[in-house]
Amino acid sequence: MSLQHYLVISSILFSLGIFAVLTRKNAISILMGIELILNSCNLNFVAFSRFITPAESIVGSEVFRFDGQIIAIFGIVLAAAEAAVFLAIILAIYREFGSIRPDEVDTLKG
Amino acid sequence: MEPLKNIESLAYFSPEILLVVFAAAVIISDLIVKNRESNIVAYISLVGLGCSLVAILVTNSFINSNEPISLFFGMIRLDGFAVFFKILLLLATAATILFSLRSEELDVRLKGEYYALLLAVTFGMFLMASSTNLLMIFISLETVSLTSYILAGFLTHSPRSSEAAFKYITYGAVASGTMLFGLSMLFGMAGTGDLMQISSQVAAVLDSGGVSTLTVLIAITFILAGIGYKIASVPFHMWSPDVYEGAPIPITAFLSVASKAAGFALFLRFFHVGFGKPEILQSIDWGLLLAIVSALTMTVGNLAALPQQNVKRLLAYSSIAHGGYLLMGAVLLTTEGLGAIFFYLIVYLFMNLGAFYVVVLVANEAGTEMIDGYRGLATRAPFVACAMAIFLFSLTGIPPLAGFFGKWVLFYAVIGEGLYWLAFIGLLNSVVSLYYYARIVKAMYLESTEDTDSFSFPTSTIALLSVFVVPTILIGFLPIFYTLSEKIILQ
Amino acid sequence: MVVSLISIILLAPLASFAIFALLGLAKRNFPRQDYLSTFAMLVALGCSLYLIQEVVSDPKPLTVEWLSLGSVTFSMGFYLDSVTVIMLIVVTLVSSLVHIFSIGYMHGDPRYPRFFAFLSLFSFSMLFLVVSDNLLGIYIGWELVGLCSYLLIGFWFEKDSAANACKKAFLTTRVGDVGMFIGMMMLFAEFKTLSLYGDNGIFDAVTTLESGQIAGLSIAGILIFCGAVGKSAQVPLHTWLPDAMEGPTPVSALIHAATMVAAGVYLVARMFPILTPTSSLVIAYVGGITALVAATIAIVRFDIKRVLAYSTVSQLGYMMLAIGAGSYVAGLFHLTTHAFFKALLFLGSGSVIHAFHAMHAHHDDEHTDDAEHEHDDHSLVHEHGSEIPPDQDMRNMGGLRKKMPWTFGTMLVATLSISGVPFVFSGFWSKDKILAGVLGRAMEWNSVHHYILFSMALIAAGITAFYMFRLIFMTFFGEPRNQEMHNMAHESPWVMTVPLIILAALSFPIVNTGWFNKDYVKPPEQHHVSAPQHAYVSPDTKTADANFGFSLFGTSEAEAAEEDGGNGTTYTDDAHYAVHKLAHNIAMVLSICVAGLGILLSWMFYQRRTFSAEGVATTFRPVYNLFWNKYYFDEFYDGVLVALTVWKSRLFAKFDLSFIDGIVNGVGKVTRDIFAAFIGFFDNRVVDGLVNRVAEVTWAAGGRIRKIQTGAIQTYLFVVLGGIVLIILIFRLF
Amino acid sequence: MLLSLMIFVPLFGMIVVLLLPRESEELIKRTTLAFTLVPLVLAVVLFVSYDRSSAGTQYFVNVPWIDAFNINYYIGIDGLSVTLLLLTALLGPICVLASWRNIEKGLKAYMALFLLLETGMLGFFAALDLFLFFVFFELTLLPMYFLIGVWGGPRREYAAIKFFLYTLFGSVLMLVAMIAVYLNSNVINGVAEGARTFDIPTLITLAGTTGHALADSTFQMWVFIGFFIGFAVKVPIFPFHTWLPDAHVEAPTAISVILAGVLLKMGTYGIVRVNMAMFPEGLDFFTNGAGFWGNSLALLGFINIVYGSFCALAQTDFKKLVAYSSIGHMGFVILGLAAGNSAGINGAILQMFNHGVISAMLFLLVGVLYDRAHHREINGFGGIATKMPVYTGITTLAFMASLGLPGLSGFVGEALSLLGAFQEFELITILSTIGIVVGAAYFLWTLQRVFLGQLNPKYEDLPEINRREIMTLVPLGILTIVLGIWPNFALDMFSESVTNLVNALNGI
Repeated sequence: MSLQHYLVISSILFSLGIFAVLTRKNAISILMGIELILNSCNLNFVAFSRFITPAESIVGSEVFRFDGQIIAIFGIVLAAAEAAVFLAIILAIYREFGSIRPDEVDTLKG
Repeated sequence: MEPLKNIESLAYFSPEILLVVFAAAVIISDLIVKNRESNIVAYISLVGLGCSLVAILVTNSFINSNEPISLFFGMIRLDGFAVFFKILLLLATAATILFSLRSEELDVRLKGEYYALLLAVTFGMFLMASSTNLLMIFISLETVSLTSYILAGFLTHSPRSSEAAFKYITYGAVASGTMLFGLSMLFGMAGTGDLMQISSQVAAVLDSGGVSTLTVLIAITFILAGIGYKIASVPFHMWSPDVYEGAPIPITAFLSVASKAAGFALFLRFFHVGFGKPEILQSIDWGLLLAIVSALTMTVGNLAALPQQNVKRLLAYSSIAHGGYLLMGAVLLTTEGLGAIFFYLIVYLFMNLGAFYVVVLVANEAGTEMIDGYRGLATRAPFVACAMAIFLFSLTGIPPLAGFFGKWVLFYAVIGEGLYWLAFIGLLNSVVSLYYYARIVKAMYLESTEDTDSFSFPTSTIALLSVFVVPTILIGFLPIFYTLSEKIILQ
Repeated sequence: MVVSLISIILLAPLASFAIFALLGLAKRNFPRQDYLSTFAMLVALGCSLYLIQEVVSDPKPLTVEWLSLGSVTFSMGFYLDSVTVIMLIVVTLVSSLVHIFSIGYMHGDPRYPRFFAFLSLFSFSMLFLVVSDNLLGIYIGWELVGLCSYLLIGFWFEKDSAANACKKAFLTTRVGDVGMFIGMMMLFAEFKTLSLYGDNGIFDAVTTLESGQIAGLSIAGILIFCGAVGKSAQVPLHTWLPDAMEGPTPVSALIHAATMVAAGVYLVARMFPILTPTSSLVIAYVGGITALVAATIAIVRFDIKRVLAYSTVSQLGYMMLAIGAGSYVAGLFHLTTHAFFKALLFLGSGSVIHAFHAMHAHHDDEHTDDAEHEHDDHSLVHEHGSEIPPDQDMRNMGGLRKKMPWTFGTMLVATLSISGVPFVFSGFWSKDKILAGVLGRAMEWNSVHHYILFSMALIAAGITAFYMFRLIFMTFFGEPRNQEMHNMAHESPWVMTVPLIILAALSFPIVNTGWFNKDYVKPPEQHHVSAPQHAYVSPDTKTADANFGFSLFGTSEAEAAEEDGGNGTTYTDDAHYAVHKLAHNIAMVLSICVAGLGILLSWMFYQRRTFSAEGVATTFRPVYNLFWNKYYFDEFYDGVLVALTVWKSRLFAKFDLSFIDGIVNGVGKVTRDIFAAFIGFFDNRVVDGLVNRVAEVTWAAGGRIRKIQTGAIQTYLFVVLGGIVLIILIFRLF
Repeated sequence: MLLSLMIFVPLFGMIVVLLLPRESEELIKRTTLAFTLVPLVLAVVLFVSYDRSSAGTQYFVNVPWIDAFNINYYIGIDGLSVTLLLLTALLGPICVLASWRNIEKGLKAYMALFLLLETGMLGFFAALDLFLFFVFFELTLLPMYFLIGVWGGPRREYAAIKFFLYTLFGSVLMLVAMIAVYLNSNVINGVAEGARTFDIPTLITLAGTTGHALADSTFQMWVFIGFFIGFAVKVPIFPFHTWLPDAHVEAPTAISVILAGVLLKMGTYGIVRVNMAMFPEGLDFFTNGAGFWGNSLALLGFINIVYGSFCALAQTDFKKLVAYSSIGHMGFVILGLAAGNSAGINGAILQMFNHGVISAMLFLLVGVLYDRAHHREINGFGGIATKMPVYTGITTLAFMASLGLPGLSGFVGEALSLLGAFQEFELITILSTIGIVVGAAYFLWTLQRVFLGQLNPKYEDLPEINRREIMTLVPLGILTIVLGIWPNFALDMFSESVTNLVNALNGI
């Protein structure tokens, strides 16, 4: 598998995420879309890190730097946090509006 | 100079650390203190801000401006630029806390969390102002966002607040996601997260033909979406009116000033350091892009503000417009431009926060955020009305108020680069803006109301208000502020 | 010495006015303003009499720098030549007499002191005008007298007629003044100065003009003359003068007969050196036409003051004609004689009016009563539909000669004088001099123009005699037409009769022709007037010496002045001598004939009633109507000019109204007219309209942008995506 | 020093007034009066002690203010500015007296704002640093907005915002032009060297030096336009004039006086100070240039004159009539300035001063009548003269002065402007004289409708003008007469400066 394959996949994920976010009529599925987007990014990072990060020699032995992977881990963490907050807010929304359809939450406008 | 290792970095990291410590302290003390009415937590957090301010100044004294220090293996950097923004943000936060003390819409039971979150946000913003690594940028951005989402939705049992939070998080998540994707592409091209090296790396790749300009363009645009959402620039501004309207007023004030400022810090560092390099500029005309964006931003903001009836929302749009003005300074990333932005941010801090404070007060007394609520304020609370008038006219940019001088330096920078058209748009916009600002003044001074019982404010309020009024009048006349740019050129 | 004298002449009246004004601010009055003003005038009179022999010494006693603007400077100063002195004396003399007369006439008027204050102010302005040595000074005095005439015509401002009249007077004259001002601007642009005399004065400068610039000079001259047209009530700007009779009669005597209206003639005389053949001819013709028109109108008036007013207009036309035709001295001579006898006539009529007035209105409530009476006596004057105050209507008079002998006597003298009855009366000499001058030039140049002018003058002379005697007959002879008014009539008190007598005395040549002796009044050189055929020689200097007057009536300095040229050069050329001698004789004969004819006719009409005036009127109805309606000048002005102005201003007003009704009314009404369409266009495009439109558009844009803010989060996200794509696309295209 | 004192005494006065208790109105009034009298005294001192023989700026103070942009607090006076300073300082106390009785609400705020306004005006006329100049220029906006908006008539809100928007629009263009000038102030032959500057005298010299960026004719033309529009709104010059009638009609008497007396002059003063002195090339294009543009400035003057006069003729509101009349009279100023020769410019400046005095009188007089009859409908009066002879007298004086009766000040300025203009633009000037006749027409017509004729029974017991009101009018009346008889009294002050200006324009 070459870098391209990963990139293609991640781009597809990203697009799907965007699509979901734009079209879903349910807050939960929007959240899912968002998760897709974030994960596509993580995938990118890892892939890039794996393929093109230049190796540098530390004390003679070949060691790879894991920048990308680290970023990905942070990304996952943040995604989780975001999901948590999102869900909490959806709860509040449901309490106030009795629905979690995003297009019904539009009292603020103009 | 060589980036410092983690342990030795800590000393320079003390301001942020202090913030975190005090955030914890706030929560704990909140658990201890039984009396819901006491504002002890607020004062603790204020103390925290104080300490962190001191720490900033101390650490600042270690460094000399022309040789900044990078900490944590170059994750973040401590330079004049960062220090400036940190102080700015501290002031904004302090103001917000003071507003919150006066605000009556906040739920007394959640004080602890509230102030803790505020400190957390500030912490995140500190990172935004100083991060020099893609990873750090992303983390700081997310920290700020997540906490702000909660703060925006902090009013329990208020549909508006919840809606605001919902829109905010949805919008924010997508935007930051997009940005992250852009970052990943950038990372892929450069092979490093270090902002200092990215530009040169990307340039190299471009030259070697490894990637096309289009890729770079897409990456940058994605990132722009993330940053643009923070500074609410067209077309990434649409969340802000709704969120500002829904959020508790102190938070609105905070978002409109602090998070905008932090956003600009990030923006400037990213583009100026990351992509201010000529070779990148050649391939894509960033200047024009930003010019158009800023023109659109201020125009949209002002025009949309014209018909608003809700003062909070009106100010939201006006703050979008001001984002546009600020962007003018960033168009060509010249020293004058930066200086102008710094100067304008200071001015904006005072006048905008002041205006929002008045909104808080009126909301408390008259119980409304609508313009009608301001009828006859001149007779009911002369000083407050006068202060509001000063803030609004300063926002318009009428001499001799600070706002004028702020605009002056901005337009000076723009015209200095020969962008007359942008200057004209900006100036025409400020004429338009007069109209809606004046509507509030009109309501306060030229219209009368049936109930003429005067509002009574404690001296503390008046004092705080004058803390905003005085600079709004004076800053323009103090030469020192005009020379900031020389002190805080970022490397 | 001279300077101080002139200063006194000027300051005395001014001071008396100043006292009134300052006390006025404190809402008080000087106890005897009337005596104060009169005294001031007498002082001035004394000084001016003293000045007679001072003349020769130095024509420019004083010049001060009034304005200094770096390169150009405007200087003010006095100029004192024979003409100045004569004018000074005329003005001060008449003014003093009028003052005295007014003490009686205005007695008991609620604003008695103010009247005298205004008279003083007027005298000051008039004198200032007379002594100024530069156009600017003249213009200043010129406008000030205008102001005073405005104030005095409107003295009884409660009468709407008076209020209208004063406004009309000011505006009409102002029109002329603007012309004059433009003329001044032309001269200034050319010569960079407005001083007339002195080394680099205008008169000095004109001598150096080449023939190429004469056209410009003519225009300038004519424009300056416009001022005179306004002030001296020449056609077509004469209409204000008759209306000005709304003012108190002494005012009419002083301002509208003797002095201010004569100022026009004085101005033209002053500008004599810059007159060119063209401008002279224009002036002459305007004068001639005026003389005729006014005279014909005068025939059919019944208001005694109106008759005199038109006669004044006609006489002024005479003077203009004279100066236009080059008879400088004659013109000024007629000016002086006319000043006296016309003042006399007015004061006389005043005394008559006063006599009648006493019966139905006591001065205390003068105005209101007048207003009423205009309605009460309407029936009485109705047949002609004009509102003549009954006490001025000659049809109420008649047979007054027994009632008021002094008034009658004096007025008769004046009438004889104005009708040019030989040789006893000054009017004869001056008028005859004019006729002679014109005819002389006509024959000398055998120019058609001057023949025409001569005939005009002659006819006018005849008509003058006719209507003046008509006045006398209707007023003093015959049977009282309105018995009860007649019974009330009485001779006026001495304060009023004495001035009449003095003036009557002045209507005899012996007194006032004395000034026009050879080395006293010298016509200035006209550098650009040259005869069509050959070099020009001033007719004045050449009008023949030997004539009836001389031979029959002992010595008359006036004639002696002619023996050798007024400009001192002893004249030798026999050809011209012959011409002018002949001219003079013919003129004299003719003038006597026409005068006699006029008097005879009026005697037949109004005394012996051989023909009935009514009969003639009916037979020549159209002509009569023309005369009666004053050639429809007023109708013309009201109809056209006023309408135009008002319409225009309304238009401009629309111009400023909000744009909607701007389109609807403004454009809708006047689209026919380019101008209007233009305005209409501007109306909605530029002024206010545009601004409002911009505001609207902006506002609308604001509203539209709001629409985008639907409140649905996903639209926002769409916008984000769209934005990103758009940006990328844009930058790919570049 | 003297000058700075004069400028900032009112500001200090404002602070003092703000500290006074709201209830003690008499005290407030007296304090304000005192603080307006001080500048008057100082102005007189300056006027007398100003060295008339030398045209140079005197009494100048120059201390650095904002080094970053080389902005200095640089003030000084030449003949022109000292004359207008005198006018401003004179109108100050008069206006305070004029507002003695008829300000019902918020007297304290009113007086405070008024003092602020005065500082702005005084500073504007004294400023020699372009930036300072602009700041002072704008400083008058806010107080004016409130003074009209709060204490004005029924449609005050509209009038106030209209005034504000128009002026702001103008000054925005001015700002751009100003920055442009500043940026080019150190460019010689295309290379930037040395520091940029706002220093007006320096800029004037720079604009004269060949090869300097400021001397470039096209540049000058554009900058000229920028500044000109900015000032034209203030003057006001057609078509930017429509704010004036509204503002005047709504504003309280004293404010109308200031508006007509001083604020309008700020526009023309700016034109002289900046447009003419600094951009001779630009001026040349609009006054001597080829074709239409060569006549444009004079044309604007002409339009103002005729247009204003005819509009005035059409008014039935006394105050609106006066407002339009001042549009007409400012037209003469523009015409005179367009002439660009000594007669024209001197006349224009004199006209500025005189119009300041006369229109102030007129508005005061309107105010007097309004305070008594509570309406301004010209046709609603009639025969007032019988009841108020003194008032009528003074009004007649003012009217006559305004319609340019020789012997009164109005004439001299008008005549000189026309004399000057005629040498350059014959036809336009001749057409402009229409304005003189129409001017006479509407004033006399008004005089007739308001004062003459039968007394309107409604006003049987109309009280005569009182001592305070007379006090406000007398000094102005005296000025009109004195300047009419002896214009050199004022002309001396600035004729030297004007001569220099003219020489500069003629390239001598």
